[in-house]
Amino acid sequence: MNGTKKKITRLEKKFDRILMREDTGLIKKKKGSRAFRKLMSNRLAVAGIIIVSVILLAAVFAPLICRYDPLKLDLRNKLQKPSIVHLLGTDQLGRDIFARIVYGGRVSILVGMGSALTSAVVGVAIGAYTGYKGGLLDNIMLRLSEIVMAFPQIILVLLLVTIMGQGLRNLIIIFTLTGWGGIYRMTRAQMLSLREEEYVQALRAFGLNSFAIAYKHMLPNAVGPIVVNITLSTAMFILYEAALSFLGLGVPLNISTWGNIVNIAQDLRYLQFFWWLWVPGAIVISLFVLGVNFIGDGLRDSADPMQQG
Amino acid sequence: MKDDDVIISVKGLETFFYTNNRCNKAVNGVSFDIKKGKTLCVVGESGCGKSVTASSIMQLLPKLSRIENGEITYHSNEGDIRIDQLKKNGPKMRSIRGSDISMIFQDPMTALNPVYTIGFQIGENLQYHTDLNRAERKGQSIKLLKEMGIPLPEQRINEYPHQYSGGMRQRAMIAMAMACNPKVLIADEPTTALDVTIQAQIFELMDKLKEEHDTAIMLITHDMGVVTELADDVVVMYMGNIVENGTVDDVLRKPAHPYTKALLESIPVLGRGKNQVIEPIKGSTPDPYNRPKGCQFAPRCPFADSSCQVMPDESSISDTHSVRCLHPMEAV
Amino acid sequence: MSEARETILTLKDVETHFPIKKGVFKRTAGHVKAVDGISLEVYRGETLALVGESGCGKTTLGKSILQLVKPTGGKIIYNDKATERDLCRLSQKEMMEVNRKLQIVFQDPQSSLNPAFTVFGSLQDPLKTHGIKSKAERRKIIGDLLESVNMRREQMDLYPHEFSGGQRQRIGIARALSIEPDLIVCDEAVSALDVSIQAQVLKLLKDIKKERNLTYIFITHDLSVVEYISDRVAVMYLGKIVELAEVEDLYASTMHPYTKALLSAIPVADLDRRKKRILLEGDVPSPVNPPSGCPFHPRCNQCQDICKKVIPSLKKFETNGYEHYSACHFAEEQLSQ
Amino acid sequence: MLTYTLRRLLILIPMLLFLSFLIYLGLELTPGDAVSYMISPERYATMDPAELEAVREALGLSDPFLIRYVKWLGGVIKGDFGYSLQSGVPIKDIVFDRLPATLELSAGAILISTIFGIFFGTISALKRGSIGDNALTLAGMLGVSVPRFIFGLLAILLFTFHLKWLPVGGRLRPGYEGFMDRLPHLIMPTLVLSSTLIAGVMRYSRASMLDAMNRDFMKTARSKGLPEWRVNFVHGLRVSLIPVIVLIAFRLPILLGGTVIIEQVFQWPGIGNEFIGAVRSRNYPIVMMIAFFTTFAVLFVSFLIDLFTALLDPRVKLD
Amino acid sequence: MKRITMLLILIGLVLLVSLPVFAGGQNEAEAPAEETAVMEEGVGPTNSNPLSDLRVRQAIAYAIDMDTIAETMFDGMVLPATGRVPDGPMKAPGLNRYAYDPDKSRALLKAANWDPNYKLDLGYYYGDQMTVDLMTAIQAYLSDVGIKMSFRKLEGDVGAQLNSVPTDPANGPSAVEIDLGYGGHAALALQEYFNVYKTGKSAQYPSDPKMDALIDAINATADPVELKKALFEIEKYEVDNLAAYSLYYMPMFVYESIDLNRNGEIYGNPQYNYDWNIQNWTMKPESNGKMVLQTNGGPIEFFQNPWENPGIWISNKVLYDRLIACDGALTPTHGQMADYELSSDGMTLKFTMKDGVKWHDGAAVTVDDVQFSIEKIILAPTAHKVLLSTFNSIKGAEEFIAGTADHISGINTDGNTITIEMAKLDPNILLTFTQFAILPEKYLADADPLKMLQSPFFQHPVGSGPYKIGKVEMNDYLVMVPNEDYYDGVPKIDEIQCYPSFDSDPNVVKNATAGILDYGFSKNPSEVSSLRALDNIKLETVDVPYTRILWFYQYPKK
Repeated sequence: MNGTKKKITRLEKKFDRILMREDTGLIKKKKGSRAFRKLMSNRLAVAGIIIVSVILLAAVFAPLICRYDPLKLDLRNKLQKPSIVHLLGTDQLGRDIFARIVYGGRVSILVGMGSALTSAVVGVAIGAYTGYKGGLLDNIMLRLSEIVMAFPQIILVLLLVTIMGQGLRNLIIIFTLTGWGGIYRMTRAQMLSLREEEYVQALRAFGLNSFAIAYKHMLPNAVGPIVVNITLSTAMFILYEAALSFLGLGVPLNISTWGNIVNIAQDLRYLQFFWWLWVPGAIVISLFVLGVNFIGDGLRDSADPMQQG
Repeated sequence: MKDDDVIISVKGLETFFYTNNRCNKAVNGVSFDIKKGKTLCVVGESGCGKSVTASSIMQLLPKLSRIENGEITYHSNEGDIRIDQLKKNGPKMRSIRGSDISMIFQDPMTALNPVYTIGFQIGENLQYHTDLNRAERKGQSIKLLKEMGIPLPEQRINEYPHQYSGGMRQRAMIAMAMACNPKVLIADEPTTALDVTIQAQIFELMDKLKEEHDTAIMLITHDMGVVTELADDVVVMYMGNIVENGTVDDVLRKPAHPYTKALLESIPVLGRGKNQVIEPIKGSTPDPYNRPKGCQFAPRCPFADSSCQVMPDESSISDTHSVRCLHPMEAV
Repeated sequence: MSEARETILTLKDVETHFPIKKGVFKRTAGHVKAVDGISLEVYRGETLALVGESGCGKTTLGKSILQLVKPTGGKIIYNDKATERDLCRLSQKEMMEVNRKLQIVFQDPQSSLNPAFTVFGSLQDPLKTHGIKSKAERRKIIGDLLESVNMRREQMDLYPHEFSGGQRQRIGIARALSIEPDLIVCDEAVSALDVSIQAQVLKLLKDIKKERNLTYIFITHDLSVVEYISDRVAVMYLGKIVELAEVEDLYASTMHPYTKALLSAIPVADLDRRKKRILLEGDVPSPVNPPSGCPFHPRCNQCQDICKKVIPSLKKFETNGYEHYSACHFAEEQLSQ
Repeated sequence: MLTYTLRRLLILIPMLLFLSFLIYLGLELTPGDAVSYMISPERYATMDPAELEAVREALGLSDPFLIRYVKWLGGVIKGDFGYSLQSGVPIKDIVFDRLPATLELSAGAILISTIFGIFFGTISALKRGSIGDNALTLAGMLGVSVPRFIFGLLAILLFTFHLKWLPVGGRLRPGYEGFMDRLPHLIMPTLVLSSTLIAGVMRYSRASMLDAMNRDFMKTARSKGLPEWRVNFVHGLRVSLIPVIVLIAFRLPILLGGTVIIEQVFQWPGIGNEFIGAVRSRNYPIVMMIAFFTTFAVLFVSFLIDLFTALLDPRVKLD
Repeated sequence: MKRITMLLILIGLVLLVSLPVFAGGQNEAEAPAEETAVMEEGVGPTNSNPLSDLRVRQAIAYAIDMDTIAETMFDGMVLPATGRVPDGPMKAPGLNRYAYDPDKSRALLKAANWDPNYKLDLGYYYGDQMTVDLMTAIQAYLSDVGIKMSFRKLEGDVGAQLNSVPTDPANGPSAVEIDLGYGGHAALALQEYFNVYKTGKSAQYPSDPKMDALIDAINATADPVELKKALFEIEKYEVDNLAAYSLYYMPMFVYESIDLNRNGEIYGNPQYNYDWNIQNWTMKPESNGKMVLQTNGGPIEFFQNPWENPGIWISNKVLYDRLIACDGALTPTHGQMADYELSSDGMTLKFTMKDGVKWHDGAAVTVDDVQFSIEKIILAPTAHKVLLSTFNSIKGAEEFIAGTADHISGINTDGNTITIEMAKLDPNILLTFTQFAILPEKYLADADPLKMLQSPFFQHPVGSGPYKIGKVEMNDYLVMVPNEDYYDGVPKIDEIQCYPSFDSDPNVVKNATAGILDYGFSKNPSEVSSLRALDNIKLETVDVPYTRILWFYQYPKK
């Protein structure tokens, strides 16, 4: 029996381990949500959660961890290299870069998450109802979303920025206006498939009103993909904020945001000779987006019962 | 050595699944024989391990599973081949698959590749197991389709699966499986997705093929009616074990295992009238990750006692009939 | 059977057609005639089975009765002892009242319960909508219901994934019962269950019916189950009823070749009743382009010229003292075969 | 097929109408007009309102909003796409002048990202859980997480200033206008643009391939005794391609949006650059037409992709 | 799943609520309310706008440490300003510098009863980082003395937002929203610096009879001595009164590749035309022996009109010639296309065209072209103000503009001479003709002066300058080649290549670094800092300052 047995692979070893534990009765029925456990067993997702939490906490508790006021100018000490005094050095106005990044995170994350949440609220509210109800309203919203989505988003954003002007609140509104389409369509698709579920038909057979069916009974079952979508659009909007800053149309330059910090790299002199002005910002932005994407992917995997691991 | 008419013998097969860091002992010590030119029906409820057994024979198990123990022997013309010792997708295994042992699946809609024509998919089988050239393969495919009762095969060979109706798709599947005249045809619930009138057609076809080609058929089903109509031998499975094994007469007329008996009594039978008495089996199938100790059926069995805490051995009732129970039913 | 049977539901020429849109401007190019002119009476207290193969329109008919799918034609008159109302012409509010009396049990135990809610959560909203305002009262009612389907009261706080298929199906039945309906449409209610569970549910349905004096419309493709549970059977083919009879009568004196073929095709789990199968050729034709004349004629082994031209109507016969309807030009000849 | 094509094209009309109206309205709401951009702020202050009005009048800016819109629309219907407010050059000429540049860039990026994305994604799926798979997944994630302009600037820093391999930007140099001369200019923008796209395509084709690998017909193919490569590539890959192609179609708007940034970074004289310039200078006719063209292009290409999907997937009937 | 969702939503909400609260960290610190002795200086507010109080304006001026800013932020590139007029002979002596004195500033504010909660709104229009940095610095300095200030880049109709003049020039209300404005001012003629304050011309400065009188004085004379006196007076009045606060002078910088050799030709004000003799410049030849000058300013859609920004585009400098040449300080030196004669009272100017002055197409430049050009520009409202003001002073100009005369009666031609008679004195008349490009009548006769740029001429202009158009690929490049007929000798550089990249465009530095920029000029300090770091580029500071100003909008707000 064993003579011809193939070499033991990594997988086989894993199998043996599971089998042994199963036989000795070590594996008990686990408590808690299966999805949650699965998320926690996804190494990248955990890394993402750690990265994002660290940056988030730093931003929220910025006054506790920053020695300097991010707005405090020190013209005589501008462009200082990273040192003990200034952890990441100072910028062209002598502001502490570490403090700027930490405080900038507040605005950038607010823009990213706020826009993602508001567009989710809009998209889900419309998508859930029209997706369930169908009919003319559904048709109109579908066409509308097609128009919004057929248009290159950044171009639409640019148009809106010129119309509405720059500013934090405007940016969130603009991102919402341009970003609701994706989540709307996803919610709608979810509702379309949920609509065929028999419990929905049963509720209709009881004569429940459409709002209750759509929002109370169906929506909770579409929440998985919606959360994934919110996560991923948070990442997207943070990148958009940076891109808009690059084009000079983002949040006004006097407010520290990650985009505005990194934007300085457009100036070749800073790009080439004063790396500390933009490299830390670029790293933080990329790390945060990476972390959020990790979480989003992890959530997607854990919400998907098809994938086993 | 087994008698000559056995084509595949399975002995003590154990196949476990390892998903989500748990181990499911889907097939836990199963032994039976498939005989030449006979139909073996494997019957059981969902999750009893009948499909896994079939997949084990074909070595078509998913990645996160493996055959732990046991022997699967294919008694070929060139001598015995231990299938369980072959490399999963190695050349030897591949030369057996589709040529000596073929398989058809439950839902022909998903089992056929939607983007290739039926002709292409049948031709593929011929391409890898025969020396026929392209034109000959096409001719052979048309012949096969005709034999399966598909009208206008010359035309339909160029059609895609979605252009076929459900019954026709299953016929095409069978044509594909029969392309190289296999010794054994494993049919995994081939008619579950079909209507009864179509099911009758498919069974008729399978019967005909069995007669004409002397093919052994391993038919997996959950329907006792199907067993009654088609089987020569019957294997009843419950939670990864064979609980009863015998000829169709043995098992249906003199069910020895309480599970078999209960199963037969719980289904309404056509023709017995409106007032027939059916007796439900109490409880439900246990969670495979939380199996009862000993006899798997014990918690639902009206005859169970404390001795059933130990897995009973297989015991013979007659030459052809065996049962895995400490309290086998008296023959009626 | 007494002659003075009270009708609870009368279907008159019910049609449910789904349009097929084609062309540049999405003109309606044709219709899927899922339900095509069905007239039927359902009597209070009986179990009427609708049988047929997939695509024959039986499920659509069931949903049309509850207005889950809007019928495109005909009348469905519901008689709640006091009034007779055409369900197709009721406003949403009126329909809600009727919904108290008409309920449905679905096929798939996987999707019949909302995975996001506990059993109590799933079942309480219908009660709320139908006027039971106090939570304690709702808990009591749901507890009682669970007990009536042989489950435990405490199980109302569990989520659907904690139940087996059979239990879920029983909860589905409990839900249908929750507002004390007169009539329940059972849409393939046992088809997706394992054999050992099927019996439990069948028995439960039969017991509940007796207890509560319910009327069932039992939709299924399984004639064995039909024989066990129903009083009368309507056999459907391509959106039409081809035969309608008391259950024993249907099996004993089949008057339509399709019913015959159907009966013979069913594998019977009884070695002593093995029989010769009547094989039908081909598949069920598409309901978009039903064949001319008798819809069954292309597959019928007794097809005559008239069958290809004239659509047979559902004619009333009498066999063994019962009413027996058949839509075959040669219905009486069938008896003698 | 023909009717489907016709219908799709007909649906485009109201969509484009609506869109054009929205954009026109939007631009109307923006502060300022072409005049205030044509004249420097310092001089603007010293001009009489009457003088300004004269300039506006001459440029056709003083009509009421709706009349201007209808005029513009009438022109478009007659095939007259209008003229740049500032130079009077027919917009058709401007757009067709810029279009090749953007097409070059996006075609290159699509090509690269499709080929490499599908290749890496498929490999990743086949070797699921391996170290290579993890590395590719990580790289892909990085690709979508780093702001694109950072990529661009880093590329310039590396390839132009440190290695001195590639030109800094632009598309044409006097006397060097053949394709081979343009190629060095094309390399960086194309690669940077495709980097994020590759990541997306890769992630998606990996998921799609994994999905295909779980399908029943793969088991059927194995049960026929086919070798693994044939099972994976002939059966699995082919089916997994369909949703990937659809995804690429959906990404087209993103791609066009992406070119805006890339064209800025690399001074690429394409549509995106023109658009930004026109938006900033309130050159309505140009903004309108570019918005129009891009939307039309996106809708049209997605329609082509539909047709293409129908070719790939026999199940899709376009009626 | 559900749990994670709840958690995420919760975190999201908490953050949404908390971030703006915490984002308060970015707000300016509260000003310390220190007491200092009340100063005697200044007068009270003239209207409800606190900025109409001179003490407030002075407080702002004293609060900004321009010396430090110039030294650090600008790396010493700029000069802290005292008044509008740049240092030089026309600069009045003894002007108040408003040197950094935060204590004085606070005291002034206290005296003016400054409301510490009042928030000033500053608007600017430059898109570069350095401007933002400067605004940030000003914000910080003002905050330090207790003035709240926010700033924003104006988008859209910038001119209207900055310079809309109130209908009532005496009492307002202000036609603009902002309180402070930041911008630049360079003057072709010094009068330009102050003409903006004239009643009915200013969006910021309410009608002031004294200022009007001073303005009239500087426009009334062409005599240098009198002009100087008048200028000194108005300079002092402007600074003392802080009509606006001049922050600093930004010199111009010319950058050149080390391969370029001017062969001794002069540097001058690169925004305007001067006699730079480009035909004598040489470049280090390329491998094929060709001398190629690469520069920026290539056209994107059309060639800029030389009448709007006379010399800012290199193409305008080299494609067209003027009637009079001037030196780097814009002092007229000699005739270029024509010899000239100005009568002693400055009221008659006579040009005699030189022989051999030809258009690029070979035709001779005639006096008719000159007459045509004047009669065209006078109808083009977007043309440069100094030019227009000269031409509007010609006898008969009014009638011509009103349409009652076919020609300007003050212009008369005879053979190859043209005589211009003025209706009133214009001190800048010669200066005008050093900047005024003559355009060929035959190509532009039908062009609408209101939309000159839409004329096909500006797709491929024909001039009489040392270079002519070789090849244009709009938005890609422009190639200019020597004008073989040029009357001052054939230019030596074989080809001028222009790429479309402009002042304040980050691509300038990239291109210079990559060696595809051989010549250009900049008034953008960050650009200059970057260019200064390059080995292949040499920088030349041109003493042509560009005054950067902080405007006080003193009209009462609506």
